[in-house]
Amino acid sequence: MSWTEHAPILIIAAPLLVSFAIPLLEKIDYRVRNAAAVLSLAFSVWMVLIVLHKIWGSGPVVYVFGAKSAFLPLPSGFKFPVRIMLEIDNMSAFMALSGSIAAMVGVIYSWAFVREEEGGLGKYYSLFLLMAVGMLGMELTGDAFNFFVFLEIASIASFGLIAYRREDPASIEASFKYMIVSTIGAIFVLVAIGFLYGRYDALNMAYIAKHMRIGIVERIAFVLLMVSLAMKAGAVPMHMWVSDAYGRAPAAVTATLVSVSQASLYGLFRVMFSMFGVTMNNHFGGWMLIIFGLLSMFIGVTMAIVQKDIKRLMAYHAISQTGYMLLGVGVGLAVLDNPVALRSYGLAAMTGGIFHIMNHAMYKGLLFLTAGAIFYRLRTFNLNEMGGLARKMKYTTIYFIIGAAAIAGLPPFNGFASKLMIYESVYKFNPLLSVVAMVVSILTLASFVKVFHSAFLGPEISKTRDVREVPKSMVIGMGIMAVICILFGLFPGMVVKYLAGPAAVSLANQTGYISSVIGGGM
Amino acid sequence: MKPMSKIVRTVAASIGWFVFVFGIYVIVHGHLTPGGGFQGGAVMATGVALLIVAYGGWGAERCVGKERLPVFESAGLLTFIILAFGGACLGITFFFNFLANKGGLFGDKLPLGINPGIFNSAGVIPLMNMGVGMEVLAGISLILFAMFYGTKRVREGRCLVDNEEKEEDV
Amino acid sequence: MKLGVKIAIVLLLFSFLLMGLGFMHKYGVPLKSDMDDYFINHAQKETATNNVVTSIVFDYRGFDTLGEASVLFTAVLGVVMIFREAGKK
Amino acid sequence: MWTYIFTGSGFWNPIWWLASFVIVAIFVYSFFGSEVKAKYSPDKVKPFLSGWDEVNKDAMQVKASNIYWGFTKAMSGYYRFLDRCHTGIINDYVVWFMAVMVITFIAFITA
Amino acid sequence: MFYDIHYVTIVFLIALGIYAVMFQHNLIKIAIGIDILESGANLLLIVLGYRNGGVAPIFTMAPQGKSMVLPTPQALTLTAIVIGLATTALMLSLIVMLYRHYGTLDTREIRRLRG
Repeated sequence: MSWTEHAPILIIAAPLLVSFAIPLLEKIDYRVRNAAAVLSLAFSVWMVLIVLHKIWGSGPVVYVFGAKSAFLPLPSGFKFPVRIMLEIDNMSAFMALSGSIAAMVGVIYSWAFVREEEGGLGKYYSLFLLMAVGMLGMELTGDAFNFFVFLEIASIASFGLIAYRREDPASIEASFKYMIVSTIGAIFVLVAIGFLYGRYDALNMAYIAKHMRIGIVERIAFVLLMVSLAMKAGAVPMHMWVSDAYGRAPAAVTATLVSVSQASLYGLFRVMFSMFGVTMNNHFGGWMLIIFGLLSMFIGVTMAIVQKDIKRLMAYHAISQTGYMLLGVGVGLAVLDNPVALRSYGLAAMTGGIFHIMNHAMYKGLLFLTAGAIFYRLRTFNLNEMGGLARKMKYTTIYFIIGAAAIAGLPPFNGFASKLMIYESVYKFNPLLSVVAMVVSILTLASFVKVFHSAFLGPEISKTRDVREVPKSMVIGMGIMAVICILFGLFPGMVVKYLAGPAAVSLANQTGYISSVIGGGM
Repeated sequence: MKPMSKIVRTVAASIGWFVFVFGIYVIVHGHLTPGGGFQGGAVMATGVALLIVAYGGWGAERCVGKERLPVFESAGLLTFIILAFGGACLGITFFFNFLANKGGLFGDKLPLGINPGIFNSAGVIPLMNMGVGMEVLAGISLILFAMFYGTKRVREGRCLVDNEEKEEDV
Repeated sequence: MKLGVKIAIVLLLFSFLLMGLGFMHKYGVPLKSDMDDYFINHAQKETATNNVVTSIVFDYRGFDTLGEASVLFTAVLGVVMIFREAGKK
Repeated sequence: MWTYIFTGSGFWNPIWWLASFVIVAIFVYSFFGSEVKAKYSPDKVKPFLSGWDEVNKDAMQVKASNIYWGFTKAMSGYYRFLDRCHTGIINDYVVWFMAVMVITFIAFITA
Repeated sequence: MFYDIHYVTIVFLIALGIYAVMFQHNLIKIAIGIDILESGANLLLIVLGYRNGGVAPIFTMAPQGKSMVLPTPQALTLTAIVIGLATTALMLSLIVMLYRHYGTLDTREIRRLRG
């Protein structure tokens, strides 16, 4: 076999290797360091595409570490997996694609955004790559404890990065608050994994899913996993850290942090669909997700309207958009045991929710990057001190309009396609949920009109008199995301057919996930 | 922190070597006895902590060589990950133990069951232990130095560019 | 009122976790031990290691250990970055 | 096929949308776009302030906190409740987390 | 349903950690609470892997005829301990910086970010 056999591990190992080598590369030249960081993440994107191509051809890819062959998950003559393995189906590859693109754009943007005189840049890039590694590892692994380890890598790297601007007391405070809440969540994940280990003597998710028999221990492990991962994904009412952390991290970090939270969201879906699935009470799980989703949508957007800090406002919108994903996928989970309903609207709802994940990573990343561009020139987040930037920063204005139109769900952009899928399929499940989703979308548009008005329109005020366009790398970074927003908006059929649709099908197909590791015989 | 009295410094200097040697022992016998890279590295890092307490930051820095620590740490980690890549480069899998049971370096076969242990066994595991031991020693020492100097730097106000606290009304 | 709610939360959490562990296997008698028996029986042959824990840490679950080493590296970077000297690269 | 998506109870095709948008725009422009253009003169762009002095540019911009003032005023009860929840104390963050966990436990064990 | 003192201890440690994080307003005490919580989780893993009369799973000079305890939880605990160490180190550095900025360790005064 060719070297592409090792593509699954190279997705994770290439950025990891570069991040370990950065303290040495930094001694050569800063350009070498930055280029290595960008190239390693670009390599990851390429490898994800190779793996995706392989999955389209021959189903889920399994990569076993340290075995004689990478594709034999079980030791010969035994019926249980003993080694760690990566298990990549359409859903994992979809998440990894969106995450690695976001991380690559973040590094490109950082080239000019984080300035040399701020210091500690080598550490910044190392941590950035480690955060991306943690995110990719969470999305690709098929082992429960390995998931915990990568969760911790992603979290600890983001604690460091949020506190990067330590002259600002609030950024340290945000980092500390995120750290406390996130560490407790991670410990509960570990406790739940311990419970499952005690019952089944296994750590492989597919093996646990196959042998799952519902008892009290499993129920408690399920609740621990569900609530902890929902907290990490930023569901209301456990969302307070999101607005702090997103609002205070450097913009390039925030754009990637959105994807890191989505990796937790992926973990939540993986646990609920592939590990517990229909053996657990899926109506309960589905309705929990729907309730989390409704609360997140509504409270997130109403909190966003009254903010005057531009990044904090966008952070509340991130919470609100997470609600759409939870709503769409939750409806799919609630009808998982009903094949007729699943086929008629459940899969469409899940596809919409999953499509929204990637759209959100792109447009919310773009919006955070534009907020960072404004901060780069004005050194403030306060909307009251801005005005008339549209004449000075043309590219940033155009990108902001694209991002705002996408997040508000205006027609030709990508946000509209996924939101429409969610509205129309959720309407068949319960019309009231759909109405709430539409109202939230209108409020989203309203609050972005406010941002656009106060930051970009209006007369040129004294503070913005000598503002120029941001440097080239920042424009390129924002441009990549804007182009993806437009392309996904114009060709949603392609995305649904090749990325989001298969991801929803593979998420709903629990036996397929299990049989790719254990083999067909149940 | 100022250096402590001469008695403490002498005792620390004489005990420090034992701590380091014991740490090395724990690391290199990781595949035979309880222990391994993490534990041995932590033991050696306690030696660094002892030196910091006895000699103060500057003295301990001169003993350990603080400038070399980041390089040491990266080297340990790179050893680890390149050994892991070794299996993939040979066309098998990432983390494949490509030295075990092959003869040569750490390649002796073990008798099954209870045995007194053969040092030259276990393939890449002892090498990985050493890499991880280097990383843990350097990493924990760096944390100790960073916290030791950092608290001092923070107290003296050398850590932050902008010292005035802007009180925003929220 | 608020204090009462907080105390109730802690007590309920305590009781739920205790209930969960009450249905766990009896201490010292694992319900199943397939995977661990495999490790104990095969570690010496497959990895030529006397210490089964080390063979798990560095061979069977080596990827976890890589992640763990990265976590320590991450923490070191974080601490050094937070305490970096101002105006110095 | 590239652009068509099925949305559960309908479909969406951005190219059709764009095409109809362009057609409507052309229509609108051809009917209403041919009005006589006003001639530019410096007097016309001067603000007429009934004899008052022109205010400072900084003060002319409507501040972000004042937009949607009516909305926030109408919803003030709701926002007071939200403000009480978002205390910003780390202990309360953990209390919310644990409270949700306990409620979910109760709901799930009894369900 | 049967309760061992080991299980009760684990849950007690976890609840104690949660208590510390929920009720204490001192940052250092919160850090201690999280460490207690981590100890509880580690103890859980170790306790789940014990086998009656078992010895450590190391073949070098092992006593004859004894069963061995399960080795996986020990490996997992090793990983979890290092992760706990990393978290604690970063948390303490953040506390130092917070004290520098706010001049206090009371959580009720460290609330610039709210609303």
